Amino acid sequence: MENPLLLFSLIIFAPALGALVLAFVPKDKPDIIRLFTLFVTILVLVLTILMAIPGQLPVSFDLSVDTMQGASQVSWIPTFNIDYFLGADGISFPLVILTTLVTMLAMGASWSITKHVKGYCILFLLLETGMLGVFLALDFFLFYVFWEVMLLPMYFLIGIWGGPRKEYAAIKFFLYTLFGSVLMLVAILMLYFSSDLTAQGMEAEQLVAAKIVPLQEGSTPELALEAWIDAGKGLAVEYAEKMNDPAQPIHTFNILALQQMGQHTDLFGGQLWGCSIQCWAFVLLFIGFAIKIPVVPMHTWLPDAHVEAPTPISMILAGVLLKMGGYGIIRICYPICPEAGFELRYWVCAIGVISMVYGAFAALAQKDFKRLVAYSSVSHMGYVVLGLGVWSASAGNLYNSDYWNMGIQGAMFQMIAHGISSAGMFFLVGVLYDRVHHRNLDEFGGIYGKMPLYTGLSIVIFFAALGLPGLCGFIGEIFVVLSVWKFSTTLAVISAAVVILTAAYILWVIQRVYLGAEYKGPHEEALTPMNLREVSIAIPLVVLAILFGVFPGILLQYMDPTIDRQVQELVAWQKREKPGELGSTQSDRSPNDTAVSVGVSSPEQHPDLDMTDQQLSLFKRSSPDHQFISESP
Amino acid sequence: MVPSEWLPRLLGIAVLLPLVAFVVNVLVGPALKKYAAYLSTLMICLAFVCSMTSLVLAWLPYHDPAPAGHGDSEPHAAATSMIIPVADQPQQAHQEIAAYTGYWYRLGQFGSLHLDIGYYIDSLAVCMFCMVTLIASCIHFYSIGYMHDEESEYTDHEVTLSDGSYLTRPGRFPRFFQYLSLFCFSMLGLVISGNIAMTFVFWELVGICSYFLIGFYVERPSASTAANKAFIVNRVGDFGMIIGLMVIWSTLGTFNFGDITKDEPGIFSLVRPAEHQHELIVPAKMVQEAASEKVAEIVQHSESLETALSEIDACTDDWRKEGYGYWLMIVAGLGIFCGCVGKSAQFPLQTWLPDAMEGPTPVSALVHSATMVAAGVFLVGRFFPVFVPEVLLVIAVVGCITLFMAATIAITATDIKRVLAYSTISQLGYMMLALGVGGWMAGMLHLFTHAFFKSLLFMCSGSVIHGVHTNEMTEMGGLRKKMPVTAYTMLIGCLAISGAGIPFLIGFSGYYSKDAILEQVFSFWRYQPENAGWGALFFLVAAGSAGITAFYMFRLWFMTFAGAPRDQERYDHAHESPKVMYIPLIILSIFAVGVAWNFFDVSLTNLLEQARPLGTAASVQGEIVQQWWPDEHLAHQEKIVFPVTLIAFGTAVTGFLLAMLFYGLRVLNAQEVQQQFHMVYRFLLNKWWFDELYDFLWVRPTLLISRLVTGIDRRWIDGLIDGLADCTKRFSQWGDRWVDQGVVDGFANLIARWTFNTGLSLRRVQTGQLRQYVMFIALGTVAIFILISLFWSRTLAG
Amino acid sequence: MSLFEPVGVTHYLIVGAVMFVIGAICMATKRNALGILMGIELVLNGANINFVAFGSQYLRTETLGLDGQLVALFVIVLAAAEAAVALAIALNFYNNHATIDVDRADELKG
Amino acid sequence: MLLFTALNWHTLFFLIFALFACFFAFCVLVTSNIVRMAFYLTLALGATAGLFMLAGAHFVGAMQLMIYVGGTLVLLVFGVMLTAQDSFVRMSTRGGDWVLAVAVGVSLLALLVVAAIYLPQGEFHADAQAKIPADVANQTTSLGLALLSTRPDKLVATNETLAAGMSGYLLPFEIVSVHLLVVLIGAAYLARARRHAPPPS
Repeated sequence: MENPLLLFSLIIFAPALGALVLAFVPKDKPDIIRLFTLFVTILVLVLTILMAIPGQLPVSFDLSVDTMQGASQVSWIPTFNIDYFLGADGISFPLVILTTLVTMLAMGASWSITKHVKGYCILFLLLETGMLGVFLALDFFLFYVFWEVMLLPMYFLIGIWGGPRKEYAAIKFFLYTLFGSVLMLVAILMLYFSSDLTAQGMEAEQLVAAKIVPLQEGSTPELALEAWIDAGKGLAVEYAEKMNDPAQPIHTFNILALQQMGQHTDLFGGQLWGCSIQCWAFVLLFIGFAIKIPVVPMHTWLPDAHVEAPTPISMILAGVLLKMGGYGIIRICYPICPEAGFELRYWVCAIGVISMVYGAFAALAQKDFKRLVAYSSVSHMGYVVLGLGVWSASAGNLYNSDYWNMGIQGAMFQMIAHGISSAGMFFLVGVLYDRVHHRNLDEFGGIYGKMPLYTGLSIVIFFAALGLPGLCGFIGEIFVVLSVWKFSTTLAVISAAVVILTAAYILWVIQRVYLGAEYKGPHEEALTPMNLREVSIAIPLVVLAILFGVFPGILLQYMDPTIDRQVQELVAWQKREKPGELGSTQSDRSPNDTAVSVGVSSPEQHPDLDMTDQQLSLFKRSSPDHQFISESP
Repeated sequence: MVPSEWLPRLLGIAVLLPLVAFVVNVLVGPALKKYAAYLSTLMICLAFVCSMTSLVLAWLPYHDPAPAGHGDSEPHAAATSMIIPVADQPQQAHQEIAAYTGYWYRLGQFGSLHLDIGYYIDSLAVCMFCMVTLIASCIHFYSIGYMHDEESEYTDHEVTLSDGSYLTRPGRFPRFFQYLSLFCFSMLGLVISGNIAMTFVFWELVGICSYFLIGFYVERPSASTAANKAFIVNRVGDFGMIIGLMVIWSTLGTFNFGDITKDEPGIFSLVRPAEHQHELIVPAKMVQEAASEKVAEIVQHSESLETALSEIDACTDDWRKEGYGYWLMIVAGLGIFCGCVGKSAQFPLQTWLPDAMEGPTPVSALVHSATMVAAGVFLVGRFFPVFVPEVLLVIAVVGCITLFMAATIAITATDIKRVLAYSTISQLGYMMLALGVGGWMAGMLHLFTHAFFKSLLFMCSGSVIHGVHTNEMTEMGGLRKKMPVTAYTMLIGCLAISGAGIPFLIGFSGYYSKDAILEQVFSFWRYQPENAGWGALFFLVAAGSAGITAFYMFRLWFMTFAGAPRDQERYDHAHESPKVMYIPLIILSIFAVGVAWNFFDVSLTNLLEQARPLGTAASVQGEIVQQWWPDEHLAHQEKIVFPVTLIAFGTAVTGFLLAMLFYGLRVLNAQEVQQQFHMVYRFLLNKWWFDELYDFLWVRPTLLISRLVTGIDRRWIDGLIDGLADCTKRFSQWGDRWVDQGVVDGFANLIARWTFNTGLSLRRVQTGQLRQYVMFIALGTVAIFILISLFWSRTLAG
Repeated sequence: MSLFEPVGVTHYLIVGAVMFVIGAICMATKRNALGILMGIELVLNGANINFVAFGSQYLRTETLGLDGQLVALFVIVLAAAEAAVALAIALNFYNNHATIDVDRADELKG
Repeated sequence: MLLFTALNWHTLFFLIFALFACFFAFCVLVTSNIVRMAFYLTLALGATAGLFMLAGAHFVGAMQLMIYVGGTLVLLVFGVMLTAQDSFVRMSTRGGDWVLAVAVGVSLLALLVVAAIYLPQGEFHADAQAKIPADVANQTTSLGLALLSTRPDKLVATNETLAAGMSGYLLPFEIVSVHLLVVLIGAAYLARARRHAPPPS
């Protein structure tokens, strides 16, 4: 286990192995199958958590390191320089833990699945493998492979174990995501074929940063590069012979290397149909990820998928899959295509804000409980996009990147928080649905009296989603919202207004479902209190919601260094490439201009201002106030 | 005890004790049954002890109260000092405000910025602690009595089930106290919070507590609706507050009130730097933010960032003179004030407070009169140094409108708690008005006095309701004999709120605070160099409303306790409340009488004076509005005090007499008046039709938009997607039919058929005749040779 | 050609060609299996003549050397073997069909 | 007499043997009696052996006589006798077949002859006959050596590229011998008598 690659591979493929084992378990023992699956998920969770605690494993996550940790690779398809390249940093690692946690809880919630348990569990484990792979892969090709691996089981899980309109929902989900991933593939190839490790600007430093050249302690990048070339293993040979020959590029899928190229070379600057390559790549990638997030108007797969999917799948869908979009944007879009990201920053933020408002409004009108929660997801993930997009560092504020840093931290936190709260919400909805088999909000009410514990837990989770201080939802939202003003006043005001709508729909749903005198729907007799399994699933979510709400530092300490570094790099790039360009806030500078006009024109409007100023100064000295009073009638 | 060490500890403990009670109650509350209540009560009492310790042992010994007359609002003191001591201003400039600030732990760190959970303790905070914990303790005791029927099965007579029976549910005694404890924790946290963000956090928490407490009777639709209304309306205010936070955060880069260290100054010292004699200026960062185009130009044209920085610093003053950033100051101030408007139920967000009376009466006493709603005023006071004159004017206007509107509505209300609710709104309006016209001390003082007498009034009304099981004053009357303690404590409350007192000599607590407010408004009017219209309006409204206040308070008292009972049956069942309920009444009534008195220079005013924000004791002049905010000391001259005291006294007496005539002696008939002014009456009875207006303006459009949005989703986006899918399907069917089956398959079949036929035809060649085969071989040889010789020979030769 | 000048490869080749063609026609006309065998022998002989001719030093300067003769030898040997096998087949055919007429052996026709 | 001395005996004998071979081969073709066919074939092959000798391949000629005339033909004659019932002794072919076969054959013949004539002629060794006796002496030896993988006739060539040619025919020799064994066994297997041969009708 000394080798991080082994550990990561174990984390990723342990579920797949579990699925393999399951294949040999007779299908007439559902409980054994479920328990085994749960065991596997718990195993993976424990592994990741041990990694999170320093010193537990030989390879543990180091809070002080801001670069990619345990990044190690073996060549996979040498012809195209495709590596089996894994690693984790402050951006991906929390999401990995979230994934394993939510998966474990979702498996706990899967006891209500009674149809084809074996197939379900196998697909479930494969899904986990895919998700973990997406978060840990550092090779673009590998990333794409895992992306698709994650997509397929989801399709079957919705399409087989779903509700009445499951086929429609599954196909819709599949097509949407596939559309996105096709665009992504196009972008990946564009980047790959315009990448070149030997290009001007890819110096030793960049190669080291891309983890291509191993850097020993106390050695300089240059020396490391020479040592690497002399060692002449793997890529080094090719590099050595093509090093001084611009005609022979070395293409790469290495995400870190692509980031370095995007920021230190002009490889992606080539024009294509009147727009730079990285502009195209950014747009394509962004659409791909935006569908996953999802943002308006590419969100309509979400409500259907959620409504039709079984409870545990909804948990995973909302808790983990949506995060992949945000992860992709922060890990791929911005570092690889900084220029496009800089040019399009206002669009990204606007999209985020639109999703926030749109989702909140839509949630307000829903009659179906799950659909409402789904739309709340749209609204909440809008915060993520907004936070990632606030490129507020500009010459106008001396490239002060702290607010952008705050926005990204808020977005990351929001992802985790939403992973907890939305998973919890879907689970709680599922608990209710398992009992009364309907989700019509108008037919609930009075649950408070029948299931007090359940109501208590639900209210905590729902308030976490509402963004109540002291619960996890608040931190992310407030960080994001506070960071926006520096970027754009208009967007800031709109995004702040969303808190009203959020409160409105959450409180309204609480009133309609939990409060009230009596239950109005069918199967009233089935409303029994939560059983132990359900409680033990809900409790961790509640505890985490409170813990992260009160001590966000626990979570932020993992992300902080990495996000700092990334933001610093991008701002450094901006200073190099876009010297003195103003932030995108010209478009809504108008209020300030009015302020200027007021400030400047006030003397003309009030010619007696200077006189009053005199009086003011007099009063400052406060000597002649009696004479003034004596003047006054 | 050294304040810098002990104040944070003691008050921190005081904050945490109720939280402990809350957690324990949440976890094992139902098991504890009534002991849960005792636990919460014990904790809040301990918190009160901590607060008093910190006041008496940690604060007073180290900060001797300011000398009487300095910022003292007592008229006899002010009357004696004919002239303002000239020495005040320089003293003001040099003195350091006594505040202890720091942080406990860090929420987030973003480059150079950070968000903390910290504390900012000055005499205001300490006094608030004592006030809150005292009232809360009283109300805890009171609630033990008031809520006792929640200890067992509870039958809710306001909820009828579908089968016509009343709802019967298990009692929620522990839960009530768990909410109370959570509220106390949040309220104390709000008071002690060291930065505006933390304030916002606890702001929301008290909001949610009030949500729970208003909706305590979850089975009542009215209750849950009122709870939602309260929270959502508060959110509207918070929306503004968030904007204010955004401005402050993104321009000043800090939320701290005070300077935690010298090199990271807090908001106060940023907007009122010591080198400017604590005069309000636009901070440099704000100016640069507003002038970011100019900054950008400089950065672009200067070769290095250092030179750019120096150049920017050079230009900042000019930009400030040009007015850059002033707008941001206004926005920040208004934003923060929006939050206060929501929380303190000021116009136009006042509609939630009356509905909030759905909660149990102790809640109304604690949350919706004394503490939470006062938090808005507290925040305005806390943030006072940041408000530019324009903002102050807005505050004054809002307060003025609110106090008048609420007072008028209170005249017609018949629900005893709603009368008190409107009077609360009105009194909060007074405080806002006072702050708006620059009377920091007046506002804060009224905050404290009002807290005591209003909670007293509410608890009395609760005791009445507990006795007669109704809120309607039209069904009460003559209860003085049945419940004397309640009656007379409530009388004290009424006197206090209507500011009764012997002019220039002594009075109830309300007498001092209300007169201080009126004096400040009056001086605001009198000292205006020109266009004194605002001042005049403010003063007339305030003075008139003081009379209205006296009128509706005594209307309430007479209708409830005096005269003959209107509902004999209820009267017969009426009974005095148990000790646990009326002893707190007595305690509170004592404070309602004497909280503003001066004992050997230790008076509330002197204590608060120590917390007066630096530089606010100076006259200021608006930049945009041509108004003039006189120094608060100017309000203590006889030429101000004398007329105001008389006016206030006169109006109060007028109100009292009117009430006496209408409801005490009943020589005048209120009904007649109602018929005479029925338009006005209905206007007031419907609360100025604010609910209807908002429903029309906001609620319906929102729901409409949401339905619209869903329609867009279903029809357009999904329609588009499904349409696309359908087109694709049709296309592929077409392609399948024509291209695949027609062309591709046809071609394949064609080849197959052709091959088959060829095979058939060749089949005949395979005769099995050996000799024939030989012939073929020979022929083939010949043919090949011929071919070779014909075609390939050239190339081979070549 | 005349009797007074030496023969060249061509003459041998012609002789070989004649025997080859006669053998081929023989195979093509005889109905008797053994006749066909004899045709084969003739064909092989024709081929052998060519080999030998190319192999001899008397006829051309550039020769195959010993290779010609060696290949001829191999051909002879293999011809013998082939004859044995073919004869065995023929006898088998005769045993099974009681005839030696190849025209009757057309079970494998398409 | 001058004509007699100038006569090229080599050519003369060539003509004789060639005519013999062609004539008897033709007889094989035209006769329809299987037994005569065998006889004519013997003569034709014998004549061919003579041609071999004339070409200087004495050993091959000898082999021709011994294996063909002495072996193969005996075998054929056995076959003839085994199957020689009068119904099969003379089997006539239809005229059509004849026409076809001859046409094809003639065309093939023309082809081959043309090819043979166009073949480039090497110049004639003046002393060819002179070398013959010396040749005859060691020819057999060199053949034997060649079969045992040495090429005495190529030892003179020092060119490396010919080294491949230097190696003889040991391997083919072995293969052929094995092949012969297989053939013998196979022949024996195929030809073992079966009792159920129907009586000739």
